[in-house]
Amino acid sequence: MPAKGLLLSSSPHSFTPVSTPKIMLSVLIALIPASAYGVYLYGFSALALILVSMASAAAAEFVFRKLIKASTTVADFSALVTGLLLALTLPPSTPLWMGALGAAFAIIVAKEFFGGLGANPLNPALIGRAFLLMSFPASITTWTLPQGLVVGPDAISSLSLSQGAVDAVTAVTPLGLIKSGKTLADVGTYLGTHSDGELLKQLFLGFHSGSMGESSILLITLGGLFLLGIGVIQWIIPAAVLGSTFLFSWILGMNPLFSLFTGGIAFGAFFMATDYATRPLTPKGQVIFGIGIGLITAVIRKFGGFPEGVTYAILIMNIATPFLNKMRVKKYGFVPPVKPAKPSKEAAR
Amino acid sequence: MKGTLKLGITLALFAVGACASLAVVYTVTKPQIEAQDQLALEASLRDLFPEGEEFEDISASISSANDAVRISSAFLAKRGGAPLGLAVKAAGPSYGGQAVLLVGVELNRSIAGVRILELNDTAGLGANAKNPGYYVDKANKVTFPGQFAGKFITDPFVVKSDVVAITASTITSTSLTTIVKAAAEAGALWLENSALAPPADQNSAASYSGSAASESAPEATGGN
Amino acid sequence: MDLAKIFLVALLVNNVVLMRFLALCSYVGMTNDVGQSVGMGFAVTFVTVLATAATWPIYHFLLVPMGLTFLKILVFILVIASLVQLVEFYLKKNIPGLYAAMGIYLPLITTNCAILAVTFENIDYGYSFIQSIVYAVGVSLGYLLAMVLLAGVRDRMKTSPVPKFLQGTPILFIASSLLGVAFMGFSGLIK
Amino acid sequence: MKSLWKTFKQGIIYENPLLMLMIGLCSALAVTSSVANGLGMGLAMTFVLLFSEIVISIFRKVIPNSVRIPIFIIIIAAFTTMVDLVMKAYFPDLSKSMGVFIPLIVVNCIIMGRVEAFASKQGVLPAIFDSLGMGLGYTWVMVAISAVRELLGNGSVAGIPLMPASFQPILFFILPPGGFLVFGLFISFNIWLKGRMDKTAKERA
Amino acid sequence: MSVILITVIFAAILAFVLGIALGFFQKKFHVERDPKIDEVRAALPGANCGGCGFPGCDGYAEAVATGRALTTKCSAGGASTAEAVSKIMGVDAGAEDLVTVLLCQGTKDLAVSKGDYVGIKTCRASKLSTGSVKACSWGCQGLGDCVAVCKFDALEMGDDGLPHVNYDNCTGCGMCVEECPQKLFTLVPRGKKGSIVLCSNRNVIKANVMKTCKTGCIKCEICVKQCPEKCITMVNGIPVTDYDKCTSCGVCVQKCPTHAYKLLETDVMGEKKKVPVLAEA
Amino acid sequence: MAVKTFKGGAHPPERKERSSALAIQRLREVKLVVVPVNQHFGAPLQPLVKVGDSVKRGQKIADAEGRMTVPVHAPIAGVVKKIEPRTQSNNSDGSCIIIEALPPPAEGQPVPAPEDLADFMPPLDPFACSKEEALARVRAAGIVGMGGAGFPAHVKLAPSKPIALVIANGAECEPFLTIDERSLIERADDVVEGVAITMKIVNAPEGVIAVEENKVHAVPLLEKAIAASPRTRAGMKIRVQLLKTKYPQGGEKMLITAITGKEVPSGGLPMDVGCVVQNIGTLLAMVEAFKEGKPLIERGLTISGGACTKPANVIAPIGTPVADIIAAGLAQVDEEKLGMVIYGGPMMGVAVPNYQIPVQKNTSGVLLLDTIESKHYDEETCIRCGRCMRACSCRLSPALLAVAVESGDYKEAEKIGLLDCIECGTCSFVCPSHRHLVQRFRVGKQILRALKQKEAQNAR
Ligand SMILES: Cc1cc2nc3c(=O)[nH]c(=O)nc-3n(C[C@H](O)[C@H](O)[C@H](O)COP(=O)(O)O)c2cc1C
Ligand SMILES: Cc1cc2nc3c(=O)[nH]c(=O)nc-3n(C[C@H](O)[C@H](O)[C@H](O)COP(=O)(O)O)c2cc1C
Ligand SMILES: Cc1cc2nc3c(=O)[nH]c(=O)nc-3n(C[C@H](O)[C@H](O)[C@H](O)COP(=O)(O)O)c2cc1C
Ligand SMILES: Cc1cc2nc3c(=O)[nH]c(=O)nc-3n(C[C@H](O)[C@H](O)[C@H](O)CO)c2cc1C
Ligand code: SF4
Ligand code: SF4
Ligand code: SF4
Ligand code: SF4
Ligand code: FES
Repeated sequence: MPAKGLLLSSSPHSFTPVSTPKIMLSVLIALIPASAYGVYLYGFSALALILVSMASAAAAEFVFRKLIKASTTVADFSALVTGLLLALTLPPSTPLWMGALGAAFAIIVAKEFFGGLGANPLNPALIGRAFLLMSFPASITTWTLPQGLVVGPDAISSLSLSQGAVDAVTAVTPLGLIKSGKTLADVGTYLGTHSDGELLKQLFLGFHSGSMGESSILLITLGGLFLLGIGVIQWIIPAAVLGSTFLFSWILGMNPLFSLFTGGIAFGAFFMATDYATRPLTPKGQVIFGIGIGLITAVIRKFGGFPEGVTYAILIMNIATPFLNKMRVKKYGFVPPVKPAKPSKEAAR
Repeated sequence: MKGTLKLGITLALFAVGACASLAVVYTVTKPQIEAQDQLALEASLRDLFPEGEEFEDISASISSANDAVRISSAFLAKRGGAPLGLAVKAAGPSYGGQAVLLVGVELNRSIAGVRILELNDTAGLGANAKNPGYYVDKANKVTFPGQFAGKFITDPFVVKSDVVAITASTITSTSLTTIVKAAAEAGALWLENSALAPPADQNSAASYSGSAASESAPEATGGN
Repeated sequence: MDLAKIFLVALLVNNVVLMRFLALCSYVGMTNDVGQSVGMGFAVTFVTVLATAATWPIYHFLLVPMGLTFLKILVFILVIASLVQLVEFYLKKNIPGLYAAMGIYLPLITTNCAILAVTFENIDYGYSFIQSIVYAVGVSLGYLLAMVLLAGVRDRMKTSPVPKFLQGTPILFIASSLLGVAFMGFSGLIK
Repeated sequence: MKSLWKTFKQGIIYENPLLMLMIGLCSALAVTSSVANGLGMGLAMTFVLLFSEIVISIFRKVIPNSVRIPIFIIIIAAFTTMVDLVMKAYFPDLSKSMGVFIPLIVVNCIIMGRVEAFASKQGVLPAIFDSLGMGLGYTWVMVAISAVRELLGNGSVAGIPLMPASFQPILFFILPPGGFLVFGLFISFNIWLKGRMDKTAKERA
Repeated sequence: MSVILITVIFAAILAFVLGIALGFFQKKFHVERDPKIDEVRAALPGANCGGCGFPGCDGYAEAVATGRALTTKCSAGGASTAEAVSKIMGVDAGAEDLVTVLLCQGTKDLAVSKGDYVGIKTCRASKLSTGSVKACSWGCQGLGDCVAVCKFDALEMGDDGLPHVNYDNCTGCGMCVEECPQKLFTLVPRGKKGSIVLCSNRNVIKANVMKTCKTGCIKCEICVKQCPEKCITMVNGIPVTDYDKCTSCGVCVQKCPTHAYKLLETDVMGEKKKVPVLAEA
Repeated sequence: MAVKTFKGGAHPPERKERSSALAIQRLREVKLVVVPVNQHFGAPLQPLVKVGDSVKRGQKIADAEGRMTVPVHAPIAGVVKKIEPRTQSNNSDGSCIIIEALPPPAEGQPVPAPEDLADFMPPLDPFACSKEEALARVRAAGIVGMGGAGFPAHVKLAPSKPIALVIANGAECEPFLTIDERSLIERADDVVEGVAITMKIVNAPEGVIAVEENKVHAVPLLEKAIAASPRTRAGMKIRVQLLKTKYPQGGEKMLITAITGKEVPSGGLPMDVGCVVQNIGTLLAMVEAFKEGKPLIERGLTISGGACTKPANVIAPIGTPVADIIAAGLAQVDEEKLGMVIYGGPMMGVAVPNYQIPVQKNTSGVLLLDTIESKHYDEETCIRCGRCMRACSCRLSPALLAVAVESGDYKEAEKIGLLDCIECGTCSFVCPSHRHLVQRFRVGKQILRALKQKEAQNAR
């Protein structure tokens, strides 16, 4: 009878096969369609941006944790997720060194400084993006045309794109057009479509300039549905984000479908608002979180200094997360503290 | 009560001492401070109208048509008693708060020049507007405010088509353009009202509008 | 400028703490706990408004006519300090309930630079009395907001394995930095 | 003499007002986006601190305890106003870019703290050393922070371009969030430094 | 010149009024309170910076005076203030200078472990889940709850799996005594002389003790019998020295077959202080 | 039949196939038993015997005054060898009465008469006797809840509120364990009888035998037994209820909610919603106590696990060291592979240092896990995935609760339900970061209770 060597531990003694690396890997898989399409649209430079950003994120995490003598955690793939997500929210033409810098900043400052995986109060990838936007606003607001998208010469001149210091390949994103006072019809003209329906279809399928993560709403949604299907994310947040964006865009007088099909809102709803570490844990909190994101996005798009507000909307709601976490579900057998409920009342539920 | 009185007196004594010395410093620095402001303003005015000899303060009689832009003061530049043009100091909102510009208006209602007195926009972005080394037209070394010189108030002021924007700072560009336009218009109106008939005005009012204006702009700049 | 704009700019766009770095001492010191930060926030709001209401007339009706505007700093700080003191005395004796909730924060407020800054800025920006009050409320609620948000983040970090070299105050500043990044989203919102 | 030197040294590192005591932070973040501002602010602060401490230490025996705070405030405010006036008169640009933070020296916790803790209890000479130590401690940190921020955010230090032409300034560092970040790292660095120094001191002992 | 005059008059009036008002209000609204608070308050710099985490110097003074806060929290005042405050508060900290002693020598090598514990790395959790991870139910869990709770850096987890006391740092605050779920610490006056059993095993069956720990007290009572001063008695299964009689002769220490007995002045707090000393046998 | 269940929960691998087909065996030869004096939830007992005393099987050997006490009986006839602390199945040292069996009579010696060996009570008809008599019998028989907690049965059966429903807990949601399943199959009649007795004692109009879907094959047997039972013929309403196979379906709160839709109020008991829940083993013990007058001196348990090369369902005297059951050949263990010994199921059971520890009244199984099965993980930081919150059957927020406990904020922890946690372990099971959530709550509860006690004392 062995006296030594047996394990002693507190129950339970059985564990789920789900693990953090598996979860993160599934997110990477869910992002493959959108990324592949992005590479198809923007070619090698887009691929390079993705790879550099992911590599930089992983390297930053590895080196930082080595330096502070903490356990190595690159193997949980979360840094790769951050790197990939960051790359997908940047303009495909972002200089590679910027991508690398942004990813390193995201991982080190926004994640590791706060204690690493799960401890960061704000979404690292979005902090990375906001950091780059603040630091190099010109580069991060310069967009290129997808390969093969030909915009009519009329469109270009009427939108006077080739002005000033900006060089010729520069494109505008649909939201950028709207922000500079153009109408939906102008966007249609620019993209060479002939009706609103056709325009929305093209936006949904993803043939227009912008970041890789906003190109094809279809592929992003597919990825999101995959995550929903395997239970990595739950439906509350995406539904609340998309629903409230639709609603508030409408209220503020924007075309609601256009609002959903442009910019990072779908991508944000499925992949970034659902980030475990920075979203509220409780269902009620998640509903408010999602609605807040939709509202702030719509307000920034309508009134703000930027064409797109998803990044800041999510970051701002991230800050509210600790408070939203206080909105818990009633625990089993909850008895209102003031007057003890009668059992019969309890039964009604 | 006596103790309280004593406290009051001690406090008063210290206050008197402190304030007296302050007052001394104040009297010494006051002329200098006032001179500073005046100097700065005058330098700008002279910069706009190098030929100006005296600047008459006409702030009381000028007003802005644009609610968002406030005209804080205006000066009529004169040389030998003859009016040269008008310098309008106007303030309006920009990206990072209040921006204050000095806009020179020629008698012919073209813009003599624009000087940025105060701008709190983001360094490296909006603040490029007041950066003398930042050119919106690199080839000709035209700065952002520089591009307004020679423009007629009747010209279009649409940012990104008529006015070159600062990279990634559409808001700053638009705001400043709005202030310039409002100031110039106010100036023009004042000129109108004071019946300072522009010498070359008769034929220009109509013909300077439209596309011809933008072509003539660089020349006008050169002329100044 | 209309009042709503003054208010929103002061509250969000130019948040006193996150964008303008005022009142940092108490921001760092008093955000251990959400309740505490709320108490401090309201106390500051109260005093800021009071201070504005007191200094604005003093400046415009006393210092300006007498040509003593250069005494602004001295007079304002004295007035605020005395005001705080009087309020404290008064609360302690007469409304102990309120004192218990708020009074303990009052002494801290004398040296809260946001309050003094607001009174100066009211003058510098040429605000009217009403505008000044609105501005004061906006700024101090902005302070309250920042306090509460940081308290929330601190709450969140209670059990986080923050690297040793950042534990304590450093991480608070880094957290504030990121809060500031998020608040950049409000920039340009109100032009 | 030795104790005076020690008093002086205290402020520079061990009790550095910004990094260790962590008071008077507002200006440290607000005006450190360029070295010129940081230095200007540091010197202004040192000036006010120095003269306030001197005056208060001279009068410490005649100031009644119960009104000492108002009296301190009066004295500090007077010196602050002087600095403000002088800056306005002779360094108008600097004065403008530091804006409201010059008048705010009056509520800077460092000054009130030192005056209460030190000047009101000690003689003039120690007070001078204390204020110089504290003031310089404040100033060097201001300069250091602003150097880092200016270098990264503008590619220059004290207006002198130091980075290669291809360097693209990282604007983040001169924007408010950058200030918080750099300051946070500075504190952490100082804590580490102090830890090291304590350790070596212990080992030597 | 008139500016100066107006200034002076204005200042005089303003300050005088304020002074009177302050003095008046102070009297009128005076509220009685613990003089100690004022004493502490007087020692604080009055910067009201909030750096201490309390609402102002008054708040902190009250907290210190009522024992809710450490005396070293004021950052604005620095070390000198901390000293002054400690002095005010420290007077009644008790005459005796106590230090802590660990009543267990069951190192990794000497005490048999029951199994490999996996779980929360605290002694309390280990005890709750395994009874005791050592075969001895009274033994040190070795997960350092005591180390974590000591605010003075006086405890350090040794490689041998036992916490080691740094007697230079220990202030006798008793936090470790309170925290240890096995109740293995006891406070004794610093510099106390005499013998002590560094074992807490109360299992009265000798064989059971021997099976679980090589240095456990096996209740052989040799010490009781051999002590020339007859100062040792068994209490609850543990020999207890009567320090009024103990002369530190060391007989018990020498005779104890498992080296559970030790001398406080040498083996515990003295130079030798490495416990336990089995090899010598 | 509609399959009912509750919200939340998890589905750990069942592993019941290893022993679910094995008939229950009885361990006959026992040389020595180690009987813990305290095996119930309540006030401690005093031994009634001394070292050297001879005891008969079924003789009361420990008891105490008081409501929350349940006597302990000698499981075998023999001589008391020692009374000393021994490790019990909860890992604590507790006083145990060690009884050595009488040696088998030597050649030629007379075989002792059964009366000399056993000391049982006379049978009692629960349907004829008064409620008080019945409760006295339940206590006298030393019956405690055999589903885990060891709560005195006579206390549970004397509720202060009217009872509408008696539930026989046949969920057996813990992986590996099959003893209740076997009992349902092999002794369906007795189970029905037990439900009937319980219904009679608490005066309940209805009884339900609840089984999980993975034991659906027991349903026809149970239905047959119900149909055949004289009690149902006499008008008692008893039925079978199928439940979804999900952990912790057998927790009484979940069971009640699944069957009745009601929730036991926080801090309350099943009787607050008019229910009484009894484990299958407890029911059988009651039947024996009335029919045969036999106290609770033996119980059924499953021995299984990966290192158990021959699993078994056995009935063994209380106090039998499990090693002796194995030594008797009823089960086999591969020492090489052995990584962990658990008394109870893998979700709630206690890991112990060896299997020498005796069977107790609440030991429903002993698991000998192999090294692979017993893999445990060091915890990583919480990634805030929220799985624990979705799984918690009590709708608590384990991730947030853990933060509250860890940061020492017990006020908050209590507010968000620390004391409501039933320690089912579902949260720890589903956590991808392997957080030791339940363990944290256990420690936290201990500290919180101590704090509350201190507070109460201070208040006084
Ligand atoms: C998830 C996601 C979030 C984004 N957030 C923002 C944002 O907050 N601000 C922004 O300017 N662009 C954001 N983008 C990119 C914008 O959607 C898009 O590039 C924007 O329309 C560009 O406008 P611009 O050319 O005027 O900068 C985001 C993209 C994605 C995929
Ligand atoms: C930190 C930061 C500072 C900014 N500062 C300015 C500014 O000073 N002026 C401005 O017009 N826009 C500013 N912006 C706004 C962005 O550059 C925004 O993307 C821009 O207004 C988009 O317009 P454009 O790219 O069409 O010019 C700033 C943005 C950020 C993130
Ligand atoms: C998480 C959890 C799971 C349980 N699972 C079972 C089970 O599967 N079978 C069972 O009989 N009792 C189980 N119990 C115990 C029951 O809650 C309840 O105490 C028991 O059925 C009452 O019967 P008893 O008093 O006869 O033991 C479980 C308890 C908990 C907390
Ligand atoms: C559903 C899901 C969404 C995620 N979204 C993000 C994200 O938006 N940004 C990011 O940096 N990491 C994301 N991650 C990766 C990981 O959670 C992130 O690195 C943590 O925020 C680090 O604590 C995501 C992971 C999952 C499972
Ligand atoms: S002495 Fe006590 S608290 Fe310290 S490690 Fe040992 S068991 Fe833990
Ligand atoms: S906790 Fe207190 S008594 Fe224990 S070692 Fe530390 S200082 Fe000494
Ligand atoms: S918190 Fe408690 S009740 Fe909820 S799943 Fe965890 S152990 Fe079970
Ligand atoms: S399941 Fe684990 S990782 Fe997920 S939220 Fe709960 S404790 Fe955190
Ligand atoms: S300097 Fe202390 S609050 Fe601003």
